Amino acid sequence: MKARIFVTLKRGVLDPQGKAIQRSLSHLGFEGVEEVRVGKFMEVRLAAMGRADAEKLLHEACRLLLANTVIEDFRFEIDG
Amino acid sequence: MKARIFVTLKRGVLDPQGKAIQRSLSHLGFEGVEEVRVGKFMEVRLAAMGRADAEKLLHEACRLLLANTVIEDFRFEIDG
Amino acid sequence: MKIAVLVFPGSNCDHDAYHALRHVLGLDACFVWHKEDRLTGYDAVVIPGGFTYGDYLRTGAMAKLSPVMGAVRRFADGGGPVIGICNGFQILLESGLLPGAMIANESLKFICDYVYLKNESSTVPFTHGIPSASILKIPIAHYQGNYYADRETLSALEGNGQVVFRYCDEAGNVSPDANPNGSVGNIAGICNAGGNVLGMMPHPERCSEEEMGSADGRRIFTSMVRWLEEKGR
Amino acid sequence: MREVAVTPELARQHGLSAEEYERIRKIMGRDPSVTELGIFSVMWSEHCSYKSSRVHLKKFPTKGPRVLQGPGENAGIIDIGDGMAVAFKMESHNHPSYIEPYQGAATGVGGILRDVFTMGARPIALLDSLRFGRIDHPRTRYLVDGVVSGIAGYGNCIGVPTVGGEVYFDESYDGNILVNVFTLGVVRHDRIFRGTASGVGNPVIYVGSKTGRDGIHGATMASEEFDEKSEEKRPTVQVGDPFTEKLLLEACLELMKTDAIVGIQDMGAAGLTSSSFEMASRAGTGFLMDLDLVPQREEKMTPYELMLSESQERMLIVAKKGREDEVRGIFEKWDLDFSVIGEVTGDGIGRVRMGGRTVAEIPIAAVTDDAPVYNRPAARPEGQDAMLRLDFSALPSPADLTETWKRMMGCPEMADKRWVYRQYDYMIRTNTLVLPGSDAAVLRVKGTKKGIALSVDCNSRYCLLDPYVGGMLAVCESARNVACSGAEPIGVSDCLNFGNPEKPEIMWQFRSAIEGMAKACEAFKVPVVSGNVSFYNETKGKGINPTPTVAMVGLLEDVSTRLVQWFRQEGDLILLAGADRNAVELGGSLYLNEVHGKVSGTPPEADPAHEARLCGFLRAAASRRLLASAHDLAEGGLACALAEACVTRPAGPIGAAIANPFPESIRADFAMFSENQGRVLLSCPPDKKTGLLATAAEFRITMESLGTVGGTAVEIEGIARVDAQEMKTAWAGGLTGALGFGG
Ligand SMILES: Nc1ncnc2c1ncn2[C@@H]1O[C@H](COP(=O)(O)OP(=O)(O)O)[C@@H](O)[C@H]1O
Ligand SMILES: [Mg+2]
Repeated sequence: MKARIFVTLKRGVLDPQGKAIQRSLSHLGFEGVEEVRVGKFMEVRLAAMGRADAEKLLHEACRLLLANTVIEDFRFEIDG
Repeated sequence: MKARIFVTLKRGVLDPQGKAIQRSLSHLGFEGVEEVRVGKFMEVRLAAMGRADAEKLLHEACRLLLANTVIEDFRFEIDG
Repeated sequence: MKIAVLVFPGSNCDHDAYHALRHVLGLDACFVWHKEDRLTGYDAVVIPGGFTYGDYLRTGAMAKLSPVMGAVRRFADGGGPVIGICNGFQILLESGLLPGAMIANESLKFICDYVYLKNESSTVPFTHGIPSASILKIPIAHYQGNYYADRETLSALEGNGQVVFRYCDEAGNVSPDANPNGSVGNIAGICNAGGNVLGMMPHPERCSEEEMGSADGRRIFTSMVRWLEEKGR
Repeated sequence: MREVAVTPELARQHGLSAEEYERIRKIMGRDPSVTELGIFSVMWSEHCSYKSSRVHLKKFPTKGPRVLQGPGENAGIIDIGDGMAVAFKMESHNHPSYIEPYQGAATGVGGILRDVFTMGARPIALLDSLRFGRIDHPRTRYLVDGVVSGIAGYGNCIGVPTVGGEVYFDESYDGNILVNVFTLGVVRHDRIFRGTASGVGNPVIYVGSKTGRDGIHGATMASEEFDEKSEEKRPTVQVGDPFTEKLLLEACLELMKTDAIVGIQDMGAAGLTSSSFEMASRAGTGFLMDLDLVPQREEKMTPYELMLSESQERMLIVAKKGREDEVRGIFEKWDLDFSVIGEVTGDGIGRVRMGGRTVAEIPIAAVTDDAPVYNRPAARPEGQDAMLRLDFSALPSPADLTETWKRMMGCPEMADKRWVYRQYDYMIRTNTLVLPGSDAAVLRVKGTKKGIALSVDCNSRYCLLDPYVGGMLAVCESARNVACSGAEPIGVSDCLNFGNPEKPEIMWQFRSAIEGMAKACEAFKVPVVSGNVSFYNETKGKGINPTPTVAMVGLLEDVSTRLVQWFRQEGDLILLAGADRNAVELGGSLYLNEVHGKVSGTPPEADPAHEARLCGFLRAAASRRLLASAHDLAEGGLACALAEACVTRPAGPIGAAIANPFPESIRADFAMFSENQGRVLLSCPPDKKTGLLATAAEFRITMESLGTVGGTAVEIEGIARVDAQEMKTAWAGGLTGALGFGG
């Protein structure tokens, strides 16, 4: 069973990485890129379990460890 | 115009962070998590342009900067 | 002898390299801003450590795009000696001047400490005259020094004797216990096929004076100087 | 823009008392606008106004022949001769670090670095003094990991070495950790800059990062008590950007090589507000600023938000009129935002405009000089005497002293802190000659023969039991630590971490601690030139141990005379300086706490006059090259100092055997761990002994020869003996073991 977790900075929170990336892209001549926000993307392999259990597990895992909810939001997708 | 870029470690390249996360999750008692692979997720705001141009731009940006193709793969989605 | 010390936004070992080269070894070291696109008149190039562009995205990733890196490539193609230290090594990897890539230390911690290196090739400019299998005491300070390369690349490196330094213990044993960051094959430094481009994670510029606790780093710079002198003749 | 109506209730929510709000209305002669209310609230917050602490801070000695800049600027400056000076300051980032340990600690480092380079000094060293809750508290491990990597993440990236600090664990910090960070920089006398906005008509310039809605109310947050809600608050915590700060550092130092600027100040707590008002206040001028010209990261920001934002990595500059383009050029080279946002005026009023309207118009003096000053009631807590009572004879003697000894060395407070400092780049800039692991770090000052020694110390158990004595001892220990490296103590910065000053008991602790520190500083003739006060370190009404951390700066005229704490050489003689101080002093000791689970008793006697002579002796002995090592006796007393001198040796542990300097009559465990102050464990080559004793006599320091370095065991004859390697293992694994971190 597979799942994908997305952890992103809350809006309004400064993203130094994104800022630096956007800068160097425009130095490179990619003017078209107006903003970049960098987040984490996690691919997770889960043992076979009910969908509801998987959701509960991922939600808890994000809350407790994978996301820093003071400055980050998270969401996830579960396959099938 | 919005796009999302996913940068992931190639299969076979070891992922210390993913391993550590998996370990601490099981310490925390999350039994069902068998593997975690950590990648990057970038939300990009683009100036209005044709879809083909956007694809070309993002592909170039990934190849030149956003991904290190020695160890990483990339893919992206463009809205609308 | 004129040595270029490159300065990128976020370089922070540039002054240390400059100090070691100019004030300790008495060489004509000069800072070169990353927007320069020519390196004419220099005998060697040092890419110092630091956190270019904050190490954001990937270490060395944005620095490789600076104009000066084109000049470094041409300088290297012409056989000129180039040494990348720590972040400088990472920049050389990102720019493809050296093969492979860096990932985070196994411990996922920044590590600042003295380590021991075994010198495996005494032919390249930077180890010229340092007997092979010599043991050097040199500090490391990095978060991403865990060298990775795929199997083919590795066997090529090993085959051509491009592995210049390996982490070892005080007695010279290259063992897992002596590996601070998980680097494949305890690799601490490699060179290109031509031997004139060296990348190493440890910091020779930090131990070029006895009072720093080791002066072994100076041996690497003096080798380079000797190599240049002999080549000059 | 619709303006929120300003009510007494809104003022209260801004942390302003009813009286303070009335005072504002009187000053203004009208109701303040919401922006003006915001400005007053941050400027009058404890954090910016020092309203509860000022009357007591005055008691510190702040003058001296070496003082080039005392308190009141962004950092203090001390002359080290040859036209060189050091600028330094310590700051707390306690509350943010508890909410978000990584970013909280990281931005703490960023802030204190700006305080130092804004004076024109190139930062060359950081120290971090850390206090966490019980080591087995569920949150401690997470906080330790986050705080340490946050300090590493910022300090390493910007390239300033973290060369020393402390780590303590105590349940009084369970809900209020302390993260105090110190920075020292070097500056030439003729390159010192200050935060003043003089010269009517001069441009006011904004440089650095753009402004977002970061940490609005951070300054007031740092002045509020905690409750559970704090953890859900909208991100008042900012994200640090060490890369931008590195660019800002280089740009500012490049700018300061020109003579284009008049004054400069970082935008720290209360951001644009405090920098603009404080700079005008120092110069006795006013200013006019147009917020539409402020570089902004987010949309639709209000004047209130722009004035109060605490976005990091920003500076405010007053340049000479006509030199704007020179300044612009430098900041553009470094890819930083630059904007002329206003000008200096002569009427002593701060005017802020936006969208063509005046959004704030306040007399500068009103928010600065006329800020409220409180002499809050202070009263000795009833419980105080009870805490001091302790019946030694009732303490059970440990069955096995060698086990107890190892246990003491392996307890988190005593154990090796390498896991922490190994994550810090403590070598960068190649000045660190004595690395972390000795009593004080020693850095060379390139281009001179001089060295700087640094140590930060505070024993908060002593301060809890007797804040006056504890305050004295914090100064004495830090002075002893730098003196043990061969240096002369020349200046102090401090961070005064206390509970809620509105409580008389807390105010008593605060006042007593300051008076103790001041007394000791006078004995050493060291001025306090900078510092920081952090109040309201309370959770659910429970305050932390009073914790006045002291950062001591020491000077070596010749850095080649520096000393380390560990034994160097088989056959060297071991001596104890201050050996006459041999009555049992176990009150507040580590031994009581660790082995007997007690924090009670009278703390050790403090004798600043003796300590000052001791420091003079150490410096003389070092400069005459009579010593091989010097280690001060602190937590864990003689036994732990001896063991440390054996096991901290980088070349590997070495043995030593000494006699027990205490009278026969004293219980063995007491003799080992009694924490009598003013003692230092020395080692010297045999042929130096006569000279050493003569030097000690000059300074009226009692010395006793205790034994010799060598062998494979650490031994106090007739009491206990432990294999040196075994002792090292206990000490080296103590912290990581207790925290459950891999080696
Ligand atoms: N948080 C820290 N950061 C850097 N170095 C530290 C830290 N904590 C402790 N150290 C270093 O570990 C050594 C031992 O610390 P400590 O026991 O507090 O020394 P002392 O008791 O002599 O003040 C010192 O060199 C100190 O600088
Ligand atoms: Mg201490």
